[in-house]
Amino acid sequence: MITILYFASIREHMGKAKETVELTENITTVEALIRHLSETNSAFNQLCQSANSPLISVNQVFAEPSSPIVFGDEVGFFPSMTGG
Amino acid sequence: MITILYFASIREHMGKAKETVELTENITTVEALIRHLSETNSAFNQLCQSANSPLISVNQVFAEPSSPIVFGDEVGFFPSMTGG
Amino acid sequence: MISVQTSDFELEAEYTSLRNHAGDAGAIVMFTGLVREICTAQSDNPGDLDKTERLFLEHYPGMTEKQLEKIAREASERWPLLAVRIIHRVGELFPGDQIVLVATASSHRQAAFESANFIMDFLKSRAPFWKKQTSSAESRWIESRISDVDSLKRWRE
Amino acid sequence: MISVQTSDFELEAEYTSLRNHAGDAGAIVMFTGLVREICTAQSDNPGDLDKTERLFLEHYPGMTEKQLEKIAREASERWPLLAVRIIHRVGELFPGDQIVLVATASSHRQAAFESANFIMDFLKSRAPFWKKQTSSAESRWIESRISDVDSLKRWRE
Repeated sequence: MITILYFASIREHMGKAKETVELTENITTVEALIRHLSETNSAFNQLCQSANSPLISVNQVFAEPSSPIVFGDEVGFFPSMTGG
Repeated sequence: MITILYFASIREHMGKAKETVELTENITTVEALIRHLSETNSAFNQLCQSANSPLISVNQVFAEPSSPIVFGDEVGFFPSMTGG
Repeated sequence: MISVQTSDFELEAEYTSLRNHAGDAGAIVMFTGLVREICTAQSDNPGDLDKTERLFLEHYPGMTEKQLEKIAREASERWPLLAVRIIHRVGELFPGDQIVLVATASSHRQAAFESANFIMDFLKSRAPFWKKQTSSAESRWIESRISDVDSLKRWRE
Repeated sequence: MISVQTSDFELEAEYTSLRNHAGDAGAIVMFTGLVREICTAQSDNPGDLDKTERLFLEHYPGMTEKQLEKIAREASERWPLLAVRIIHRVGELFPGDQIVLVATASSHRQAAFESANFIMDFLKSRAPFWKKQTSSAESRWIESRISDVDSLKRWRE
């Protein structure tokens, strides 16, 4: 099982801040997780088709589509940041 | 008559902070004033021969050797500045 | 050294603490970011804008602190800093409120200036903060400006 | 806006005043210069140095204020500033003491950073201040550094 967190406009779009997802044996990378979420959740699918694709973190560190995902990971999806 | 001010290391070298000088008709520029002071004051002459020639102001504005001098002017001689 | 907080901060207290911790510092730079009523960050078209009534700052607890620590560490590796302080506020803020403080102390002036500027550039687009602006007309998430992303490029060697 | 004074200054009071006068400012940069015990300004050879016991700051009353006003005016012409504050202390100072404050407020971060840096560069070598350092070994006038004069060249366009 992994934890997924959504932030800011993506949190509002998804209608939730957090969810947990069971890891099947084919979900081993961020890319595979995104494919899985797109297939099972139309709001997430919409997000991936938009011009501004979300930024991704794994265990609170910026991640790439190829980054590995393992049991217990915390994955964040968020829009581009506007601090300062 | 004009007022001459000396600052910092130049004040110490000259042994005075201030003096007044009568303007003769050939002292019409900073350059002429420097020539006059060099001829009449050996400490000033020494100063002009040193590697770090003094900076000059006329009426509290940076001046050049060619800047004019008139009755009542305030002329400053000082070393390079070290504020901040 | 790093704080993410809803509460306001006192500049003098931070300055005093920095002076006490910075040993023989010759230069302290303190940058404060304030909430603007007219916020051009949301758009480059000034005709678009209406006045900010309030700002809501969301962040990613845990990741934010890690990123701020990382930014402070990077600055300390690039410049000879004697102290670094970063405070970023979150939650609801109003025009004129302090949002962010970046303070650096160094023996040398340029190191203090450049490192504070560097940290601000990274805060703008590499730390997980998001601003939602509420005006009389609407509430909307502020989008990151291309110029903020471009500013980062200055620091790549 | 410009002060040349023997007395110390309070950062918080200056900051509050700047915030009150700067309208819808988004960015405030405050630079503070402190007296260092180990002062490399006198020489580029660290072997030469001994510890500063005190510093005496001489200036040219009248001309100093004019130059500071000019520097502040030039900064305001180059950057869209909402407020500028310069305080330079004179007289006898000790290690750790505040010497100088340069504070700028603007809508934009880069304008605040760059203008404060610009003012400091000009203060270093275009305002009639002179520092005499007293250490255990001797008293001597600090000489201007070539790097300070070079820094000025950045701002020529």
